[in-house]
Amino acid sequence: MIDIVVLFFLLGLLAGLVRSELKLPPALYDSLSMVLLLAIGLKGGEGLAQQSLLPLLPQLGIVVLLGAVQTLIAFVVLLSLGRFDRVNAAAIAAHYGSVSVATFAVGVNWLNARGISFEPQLPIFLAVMEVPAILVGIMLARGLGRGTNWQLIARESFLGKGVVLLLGGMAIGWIAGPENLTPIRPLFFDLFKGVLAIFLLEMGLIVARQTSELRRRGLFVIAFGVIMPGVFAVLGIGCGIAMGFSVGGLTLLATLAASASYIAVPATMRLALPEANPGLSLAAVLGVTFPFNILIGIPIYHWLASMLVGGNS
Amino acid sequence: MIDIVVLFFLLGLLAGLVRSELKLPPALYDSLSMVLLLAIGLKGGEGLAQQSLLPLLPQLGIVVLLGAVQTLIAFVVLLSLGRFDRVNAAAIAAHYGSVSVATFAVGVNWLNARGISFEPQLPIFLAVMEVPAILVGIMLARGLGRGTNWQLIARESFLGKGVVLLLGGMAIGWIAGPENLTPIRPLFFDLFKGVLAIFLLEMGLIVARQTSELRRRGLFVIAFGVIMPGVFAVLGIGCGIAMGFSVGGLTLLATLAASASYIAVPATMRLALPEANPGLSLAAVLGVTFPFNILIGIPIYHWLASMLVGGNS
Amino acid sequence: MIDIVVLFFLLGLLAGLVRSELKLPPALYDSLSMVLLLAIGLKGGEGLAQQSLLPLLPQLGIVVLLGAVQTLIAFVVLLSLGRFDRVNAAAIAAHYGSVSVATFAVGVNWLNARGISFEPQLPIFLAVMEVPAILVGIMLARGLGRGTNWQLIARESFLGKGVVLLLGGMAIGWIAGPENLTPIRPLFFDLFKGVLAIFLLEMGLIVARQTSELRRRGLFVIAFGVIMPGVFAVLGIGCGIAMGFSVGGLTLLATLAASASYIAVPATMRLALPEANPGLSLAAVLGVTFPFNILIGIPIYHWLASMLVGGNS
Amino acid sequence: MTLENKKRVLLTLVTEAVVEQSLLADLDRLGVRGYTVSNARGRGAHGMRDASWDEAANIRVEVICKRELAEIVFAHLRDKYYANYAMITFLHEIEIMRPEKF
Amino acid sequence: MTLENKKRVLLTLVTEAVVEQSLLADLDRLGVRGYTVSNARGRGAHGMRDASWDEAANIRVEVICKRELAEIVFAHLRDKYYANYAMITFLHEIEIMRPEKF
Amino acid sequence: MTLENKKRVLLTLVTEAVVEQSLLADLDRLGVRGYTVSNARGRGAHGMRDASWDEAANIRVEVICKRELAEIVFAHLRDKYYANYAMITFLHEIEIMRPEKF
Ligand SMILES: Nc1ncnc2c1ncn2[C@@H]1O[C@H](COP(=O)(O)O)[C@@H](O)[C@H]1O
Ligand SMILES: Nc1ncnc2c1ncn2[C@@H]1O[C@H](COP(=O)(O)O)[C@@H](O)[C@H]1O
Ligand SMILES: Nc1ncnc2c1ncn2[C@@H]1O[C@H](COP(=O)(O)O)[C@@H](O)[C@H]1O
Ligand code: NA
Ligand code: NA
Ligand code: NA
Repeated sequence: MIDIVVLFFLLGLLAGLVRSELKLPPALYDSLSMVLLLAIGLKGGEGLAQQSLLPLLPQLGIVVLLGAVQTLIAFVVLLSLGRFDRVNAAAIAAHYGSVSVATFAVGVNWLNARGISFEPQLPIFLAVMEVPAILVGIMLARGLGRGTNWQLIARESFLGKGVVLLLGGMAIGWIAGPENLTPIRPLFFDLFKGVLAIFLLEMGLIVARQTSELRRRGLFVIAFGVIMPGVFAVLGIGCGIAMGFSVGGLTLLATLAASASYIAVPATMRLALPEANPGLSLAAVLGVTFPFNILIGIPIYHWLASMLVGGNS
Repeated sequence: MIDIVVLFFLLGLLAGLVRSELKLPPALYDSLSMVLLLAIGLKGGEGLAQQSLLPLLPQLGIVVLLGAVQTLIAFVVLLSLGRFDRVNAAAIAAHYGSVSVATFAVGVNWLNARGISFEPQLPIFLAVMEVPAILVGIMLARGLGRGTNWQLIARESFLGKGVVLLLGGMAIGWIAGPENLTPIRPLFFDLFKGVLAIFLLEMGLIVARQTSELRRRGLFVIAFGVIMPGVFAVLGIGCGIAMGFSVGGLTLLATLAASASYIAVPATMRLALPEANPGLSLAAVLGVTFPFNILIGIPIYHWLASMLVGGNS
Repeated sequence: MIDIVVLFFLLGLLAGLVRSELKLPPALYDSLSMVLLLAIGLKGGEGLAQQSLLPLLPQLGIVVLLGAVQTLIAFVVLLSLGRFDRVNAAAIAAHYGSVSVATFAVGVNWLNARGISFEPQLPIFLAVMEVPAILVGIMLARGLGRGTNWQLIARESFLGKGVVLLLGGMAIGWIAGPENLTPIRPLFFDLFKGVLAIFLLEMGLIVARQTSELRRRGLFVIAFGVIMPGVFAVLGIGCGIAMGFSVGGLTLLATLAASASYIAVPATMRLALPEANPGLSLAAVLGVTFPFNILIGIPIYHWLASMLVGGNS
Repeated sequence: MTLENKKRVLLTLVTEAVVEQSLLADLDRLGVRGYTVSNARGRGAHGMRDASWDEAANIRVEVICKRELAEIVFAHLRDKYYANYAMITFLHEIEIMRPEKF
Repeated sequence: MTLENKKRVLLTLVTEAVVEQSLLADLDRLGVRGYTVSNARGRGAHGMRDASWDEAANIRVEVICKRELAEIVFAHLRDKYYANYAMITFLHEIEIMRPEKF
Repeated sequence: MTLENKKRVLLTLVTEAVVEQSLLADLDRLGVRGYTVSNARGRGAHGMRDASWDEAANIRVEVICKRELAEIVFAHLRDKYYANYAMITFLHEIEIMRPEKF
């Protein structure tokens, strides 16, 4: 059975495609995404409180590298096979080297629904992997330093809403520990799936808006948006195996690697690489990769992970 | 005892009448109404999943007819007794032939609070009955086809927010079935009454704004706004008996018939019949009929239904 | 352990101080504050339903007097020690004579988390103590009647959002009684702490904005913002002892007295005493007193109350 | 330094939010190259419209174009909307930089 | 086709949101026939007002009227608000269509 | 009673919300004394920007200043933003009351 939260995504998509009047208040979308980010962070922090943090450092190095390598690969593919100009190739590559919170949340939900556990540091990876792709992307387009306002970019990247809420939630969860989280559990944990459902309804509406752009862009963008995540998922599983992760952790890391950013990266690229066409990246990321990942990708990545590690927990 | 959610309505009404500073953010109102629509739909779909859909088709025919007939009756009354001009009579009639989600939600809550069950297809009726009155109303004012942008009207009617969320929710509830709904129950079902309470607080504020208009309109509007719903409730119960409904189902169908639209219809009429005075319809619908239904009407309709069918479940 | 909701405040504060991009939609802030006010009111009304209301009247007189006396004391201190001009002294004094809902909510949460009960009339005090300081403050600045639009001020004070929701919630809780509140408990009571947590996150962001103003204002404002609440807390405990309150009630009344308004009073003062500098009051209230109370003040007030009354419940 | 600015007119209208879609479609059809819309509230001959809910909300629409086109738009608005909708329209001359855009 | 447009002035003011009620009541009293209000933020002599919360929000008010009335309004705003509130005011001529409305 | 009004120009620009911070910093640097910002949506050469999400939102910025400064701002906007961002700019003369403010 398809997960119920994904049904909400399909409802939004359908409503958008038939051009219904359905619109969610932007304040609701922002509020829901805030609750999701905090909830993911709190949950992760709660888990981390029960283990030592030291082994995490090398792991963070690995996922930072993973994000950078993904950006490079995507750049080369877009430049050579896609025949994009340097700046557009770099901008799109940065989206794919980075990550998507919504995709991650659907992955978490998919595992939870099946009772599959995962390593608590995954939310940290989510926060950490947002940034390196942005920096690599800008360097690929501009080279080092020339005319780039690095200070602005650093602020946008490290102090963006997503990073602050995720890491802040983790810190709170870590400091408080499981017991002290009890009073806020009804809001952040019990409502998580309902919140995710409404959030995905809106995502469906947003994705539907990409179709006209997508139609203009032709086959390459569609192929890229499907195949690239597949490749990156395998890379992600590879890294996860190197870190000794469980099947759940491998699935989520694959999902992270396969996901592409549609919030932090577009906003930063618009300022850092204004000549890049934002419609191009969003058509690929939202129009192809996001739906692919949540509809088909995640189960495949899980199946792959189970194959490679054996066992299904 | 008066239901607690109705106390919130009275609080809003009072706050509005004394011109307090109380205002709810419009985004909150929109968000709450979205949750209510989805919840009602999900609940209905869950029920439908447990029965065959075929017998529904003739029932849909009956309620579509019910909406059309209501519009006709109201039109004749307004034209002859009310001495309204053709266009205003048609516009107001369309409001009364259509339905109100808020009234329906209060009815659902009233039955739930008393442990009275009702047929799961009622939410479909709610979605279906929104539209026919609009079409009949426009035809009454304009005749067939002359200068009416039917395409625009169709879009406004069939793809409006209310219809999409109700039917979408039903589809999801139907596909998912009771068990798969569990994870989103805390948001959509456990919070239902709290959400309805805050929603009705805002409704109270909105109703309070109608009083000055109402004062100007005199007795006929008030009488019409109270008597017409009573008549329609009886019509609704008649239809319900023809379909073999339980007392709960009869009560809700009476409530639907008695209720008058204050969202979908006003917006469509403003475009389709711009000469009609929107203040007039809203004064009757919001200033009289809505409060009458939720304060007095629903218990009366239930009493009537019990009388006519015997038994109280 | 520091309370978890306070951790959210610190997260917001930190995010604001490092100038992160984090911003909450204003509609969310308004919605959360509405839920908090209603929840506090409902809880209080529920408690009142179980006791006689008559003994309350003299208590209300006492707390009205308390608010007025606090305003006078603050005024004299600001005029003599702080060397503020008459109007600014009066305006700031009015903030401190009035009360803060957010501080009260943190106090309620602090007591709940420790299983300490308190008198159900405290929320009434919260509503009642908002107003007298405003009137006294205006009179201190202007004398009686000269050129003040008292009608406008009365509306702003008595029909403000906070008062209406608190008293309205209490009325509903009182009329409905514990049993009838059950259906709305999941929203108003189970989510209370989660709602408070997100609300305090935003408060942290708001407080962070006061730092530059604060730096300009120097030491007196900081000292005033810390010492004045301490003094008022003792006054509050005194009044509470006179009314025979429990330790929980004393703690909350001390918290109320120590708290300073940052919503109702600033808005009214801007209209009633336009020459007063609003930045000055807000720097003291938000930049100093609010964080002091929720981080350090409340535990101290509780300790004081336990010392004076003996026992710790 | 003096930039060479060209003249156009800025046509502004304030009307009921409910007609937004229909109005913008009209503008497109009349050949307008662009427009800017923002939310508004206000008071006028049709009473207070305080945006407290959808029915009572206004929009404020601005169109930069040549005077001839503005007069066509004006005439269309007069014929289609003046009688039944809360609406005001006005225009004035402005200086623009990229004449090919407007 | 040329429409016969008449001249009026458009008076615009930007000020603190907190005075909205009081300001609009003043406009009514001074005999203004209508006004349009929208939310705004900005910077000026009173520092940054970024609408991050109610106290820091601005409104932008537009009034179309005859020049004589505009000057009366101007004078009133100057006397009542300039000293203590963040406020700017300006005006310019516009062409309107239905002179009886303004 | 006639108030003595002075002339200034009002420079208005509509552009993508994403550049707000960067644009306002530029205005500060160019010596502008104040500005007013409001949210907007619209259509133009860069297609429909309906504010349905952050990437598709516009802002409308107004600056009152002397003509010379306005031309400097115009030139800066042209050089930095015209090529890659959805943006329109225009200006017209206005009458103001407190010349020291602008
Ligand atoms: N004199 C005026 N000055 C500025 N705005 C106005 C004026 N009259 C009307 N408006 C605006 O135009 C809308 C419709 O006007 P009306 O059709 O006169 O009700 C009002 O709700 C106001 O927002
Ligand atoms: N030169 C200017 N151009 C445009 N808007 C301005 C200007 N100066 C001030 N404003 C607006 O008017 C408000 C109040 O101005 P002030 O009283 O100078 O602080 C500011 O918050 C801005 O929104
Ligand atoms: N002719 C016009 N009249 C009014 N606003 C316009 C016009 N053209 C463009 N705009 C506004 O300026 C924004 C950017 O324009 P553009 O760069 O042409 O896409 C649009 O999204 C509109 O909000
Ligand atoms: Na990725
Ligand atoms: Na009906
Ligand atoms: Na106080």
